[in-house]
Amino acid sequence: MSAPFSTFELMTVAAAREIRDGEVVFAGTGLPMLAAMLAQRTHAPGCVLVFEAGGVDPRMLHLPMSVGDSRTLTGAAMAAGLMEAFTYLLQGGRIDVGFLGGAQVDRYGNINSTAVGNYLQPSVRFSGSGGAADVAALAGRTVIIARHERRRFPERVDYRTSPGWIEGGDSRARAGIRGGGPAAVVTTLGVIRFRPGTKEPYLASAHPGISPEHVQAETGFPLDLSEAGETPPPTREELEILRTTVDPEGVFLKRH
Amino acid sequence: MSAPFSTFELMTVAAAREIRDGEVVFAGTGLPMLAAMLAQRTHAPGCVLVFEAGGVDPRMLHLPMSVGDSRTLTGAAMAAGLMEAFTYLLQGGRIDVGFLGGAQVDRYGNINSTAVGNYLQPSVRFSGSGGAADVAALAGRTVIIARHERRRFPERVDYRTSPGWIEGGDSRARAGIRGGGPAAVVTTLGVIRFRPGTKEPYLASAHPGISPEHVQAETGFPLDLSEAGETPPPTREELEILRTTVDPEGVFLKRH
Amino acid sequence: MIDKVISLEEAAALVPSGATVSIGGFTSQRHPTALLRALVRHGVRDLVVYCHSAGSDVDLLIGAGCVRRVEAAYLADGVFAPIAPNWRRFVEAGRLEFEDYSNAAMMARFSAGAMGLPFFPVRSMLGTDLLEKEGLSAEVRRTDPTAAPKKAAVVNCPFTGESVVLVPAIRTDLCLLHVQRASPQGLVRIEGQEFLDVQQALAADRVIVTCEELVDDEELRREPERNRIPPFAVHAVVPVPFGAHPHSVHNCYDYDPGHLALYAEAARSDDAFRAYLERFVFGPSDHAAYLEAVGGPEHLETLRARSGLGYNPELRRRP
Amino acid sequence: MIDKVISLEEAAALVPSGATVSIGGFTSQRHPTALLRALVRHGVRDLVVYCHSAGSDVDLLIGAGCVRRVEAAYLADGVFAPIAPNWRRFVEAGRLEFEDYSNAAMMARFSAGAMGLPFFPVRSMLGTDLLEKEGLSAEVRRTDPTAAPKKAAVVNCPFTGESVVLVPAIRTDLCLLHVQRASPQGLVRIEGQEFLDVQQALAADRVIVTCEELVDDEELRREPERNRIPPFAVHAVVPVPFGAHPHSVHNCYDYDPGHLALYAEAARSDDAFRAYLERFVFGPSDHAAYLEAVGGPEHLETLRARSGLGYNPELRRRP
Repeated sequence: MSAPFSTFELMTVAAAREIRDGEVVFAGTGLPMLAAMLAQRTHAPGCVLVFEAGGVDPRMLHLPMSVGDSRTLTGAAMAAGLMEAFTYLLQGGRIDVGFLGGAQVDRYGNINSTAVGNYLQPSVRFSGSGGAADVAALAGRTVIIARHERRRFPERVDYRTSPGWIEGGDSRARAGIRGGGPAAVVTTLGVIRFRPGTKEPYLASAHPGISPEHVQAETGFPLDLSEAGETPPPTREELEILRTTVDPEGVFLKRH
Repeated sequence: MSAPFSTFELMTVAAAREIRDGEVVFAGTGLPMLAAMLAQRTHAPGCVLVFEAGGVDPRMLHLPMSVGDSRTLTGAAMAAGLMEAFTYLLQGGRIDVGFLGGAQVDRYGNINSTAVGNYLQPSVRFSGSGGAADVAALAGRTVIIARHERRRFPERVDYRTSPGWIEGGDSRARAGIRGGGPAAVVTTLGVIRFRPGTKEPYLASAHPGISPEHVQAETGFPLDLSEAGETPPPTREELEILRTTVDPEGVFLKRH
Repeated sequence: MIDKVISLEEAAALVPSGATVSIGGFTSQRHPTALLRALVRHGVRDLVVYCHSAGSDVDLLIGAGCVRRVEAAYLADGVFAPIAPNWRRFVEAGRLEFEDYSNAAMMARFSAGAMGLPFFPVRSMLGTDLLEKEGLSAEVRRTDPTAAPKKAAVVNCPFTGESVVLVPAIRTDLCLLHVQRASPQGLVRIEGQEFLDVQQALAADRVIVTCEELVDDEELRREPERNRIPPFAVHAVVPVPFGAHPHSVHNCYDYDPGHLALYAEAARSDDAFRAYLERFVFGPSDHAAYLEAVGGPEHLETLRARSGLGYNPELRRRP
Repeated sequence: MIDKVISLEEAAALVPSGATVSIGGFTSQRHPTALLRALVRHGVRDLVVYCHSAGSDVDLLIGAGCVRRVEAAYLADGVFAPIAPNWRRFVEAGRLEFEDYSNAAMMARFSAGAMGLPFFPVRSMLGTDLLEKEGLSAEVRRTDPTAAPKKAAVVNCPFTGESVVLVPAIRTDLCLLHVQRASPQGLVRIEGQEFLDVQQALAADRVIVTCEELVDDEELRREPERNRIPPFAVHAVVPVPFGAHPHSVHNCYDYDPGHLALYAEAARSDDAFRAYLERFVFGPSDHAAYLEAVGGPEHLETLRARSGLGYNPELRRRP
């Protein structure tokens, strides 16, 4: 029997489980930082965190609010800067897994974090790429975290900020991209993965209580549901660590 | 009346006088370091020294043996590295004057510090460029220090390691070089400068006791002697500082 | 000894309307906000602002109408403003010229400027609309000398044949930084992450540094390994304690959650933001009065960093 | 906790014949000479060595017959050897493959390798024979996978039209460094100039660090601003006091004028250098025996750096 948990908690745990012990992780602002901190405290104590603002390999005690936060430096091996993070570490091929968020995610895991509608005068303007486009291109593989609604999961993003599998097949390699591409999209409804070769998306799991058909209904492109299992719920230990150690304030995991 | 002095002392003093107060100076191994230390202790107390190995703006107490020496760090503003020195400072256009040595110097102030004879199996192989080619291309202006013998002052160097005025006229700019080019060649016999426009060399001064004709006889290309004066001798103060403060050991100014 | 210390008002007067300016720091950290508020008070207009990951520093300038164009990768203020609010409003309303790059591309552009190169190569942005779509019109590129002739260029490596993206150098008239400590002679000590401050400084013709504390040059020269900006590249030094508020300064103080929330709310409309500016920028006659307006010494003490951590572990980020 | 500490002999065994290797340090400073002597004893052959400004570190490997090719900008040892003597002899005799670049170009090549770029731009070498003349033959470029396909390429900037030189990235199998302090977990602290050690390390698949002193990881993490190589890039750590002798290590000891003079004299001929190797490399069974052979503790004490200066102000560089 597992304890009750929120969707964000489930997502954080699912994302954390994408990290393997010993990997070097490029974590972005938000749930990725929670996932990385959780992974370090559970199955991947040897994973190394890298932040684009310059923090390298910290042993964080308190959740950072963003990747530039002083909290990313506690016990850190290095306090460097953007040049070191982006060139020596990311582009140098030293990042195993990168975490990305985004306002829109499309069929091939391409992400829009720039604008919806006309680019020059959009209906919604977002923060912009930050390092996301770079992580998407250059990390060994990426994990995407997103809110799952039909308008946020279109066939094609309005603006391709961060490259996923581009148009599927070998289109990513043909675009000249060297890094690995999206391994998983952890959403508010389930976990999507991509077929080797074709890079077509399939539903790997729906979250407890969510039907695969509901996930498809909230998705603007066809999703192979044939292998959809149920996302394993958080363990009591994972929830305990998340709530009491990783984000006791509810900075990202609001509890009210 | 001036005190007796050696040729190297005279050369060091002549080179030091090429530095103006407040300038940023890229100093190479050997007499350039003596010249820069002397200039700081005489007419240019505000000149700033930069060494390619990473020492920036030191207040040196003891003469370094080379540009990587710990002695270039005493009281320094920065202990950086080659990347900072070559990109941010030199290529970034922040160096006013660079000092260069060389085994051969030709009519247009091009320098060979690589090899004499066939490049692949030379009769004499030297140390190689080091940072000299970079300083020659990118400093605001350069001062060259060389031993003056006919075989060392050919019409054309065997190997052009460091660009001077290339083939005269506007050939340097046409080669795509942005930095300033040689202002003076301080030799064991005199000081050579270059005409604006044509970049033809002329003898600005012969050292005391040396005739302009002797300088020409030791030079493998025609030298305009029409304006040759006499190199002003070191002052007692300059000699005193050189001998007791800058190089009391005789590291470069051997006295035996 | 050269003394480069000037007042905040003198520093603001060094920034003319129409200047190209880069601003140091990263999202909610170490921006020279006191200097930016002084610029707003001075009525500076038409700035071309270059940054990478900005927060309510650049957002303030946008909202106050000081900015003609922003070239950036990201504008947000942590959980308080996942999208910088004035930025969002101004772009959606077509009131701002802008150009989007990735953070690595902005890093590359500033590095090129700092290194005396006309471009810098990066491997990212291939296969994205960051390459395909341009914010600046052909007209602007032709007529505005501050605009790069092209957004980027894809070339083949002459050695391997691989596709590489070249991005154009940024050179600015001014770079504005806030750091922990500086000497009157312009030697700068950054604690914690460097962000892109060094490259931004060296890509500028003039660097103005505001600092928490003025210290002796000799003290900073005792650890030359920790100084990354040559003092002769720095033109002016302004001591301004709490000069980055409401943002954080590692080892000095944390960001101010209450003020960031208040800012984010105010910047959602022109009217509310005008009131914010009145209250916190035009109203207070100087930085000391600003610090009073945001809560005074007692409040600021609640932000103080704990030694050994660099931030305040007691800080509550959620109300 | 990972422990990366191994012995000097184990470290030498990690370097196979034929490997591509870069060596840290600069002329007479901070080269990993104890490790290089161990390589010579191990009979390593056919190394392809990449450096910028080397001294009697690379010169020793050349003279001992370990090197197939050197790509470098400069080989000398201060006033003791204005031209590295084995380097000079081997090149003049046609016994060594080599390629000349400037120091900025070697900096650029290592930076490209460290940054994951296939090339790096520089503005120097235009108008010089560094661009016009190649050390490597077309045959070598075609058949040797360690050779770059071209020495360099001149391109026009797509933004400004200016001529810029692109130089090919260096990636090596190994990078060998000597530093002041390192932790068993591979965190490295360099004091004084960094030279090009950081870029050389990150351009390599495996980094072996020898250090004067092994220190606690926690101690080095107290000043993260001073660590420039990520510990996960370092594969092995070897504590070797006086591991750079006869070269200097800032804050630890100075270069050894007597030994450098002796070396320079010996390296002028094959016979004399064979005798040098017998006496100082093959003769001593390990590093401790080497230190005895060069004069023992009493002599080494005369090289000790004075605190606050980083070198020994009493050192006489002229006999």
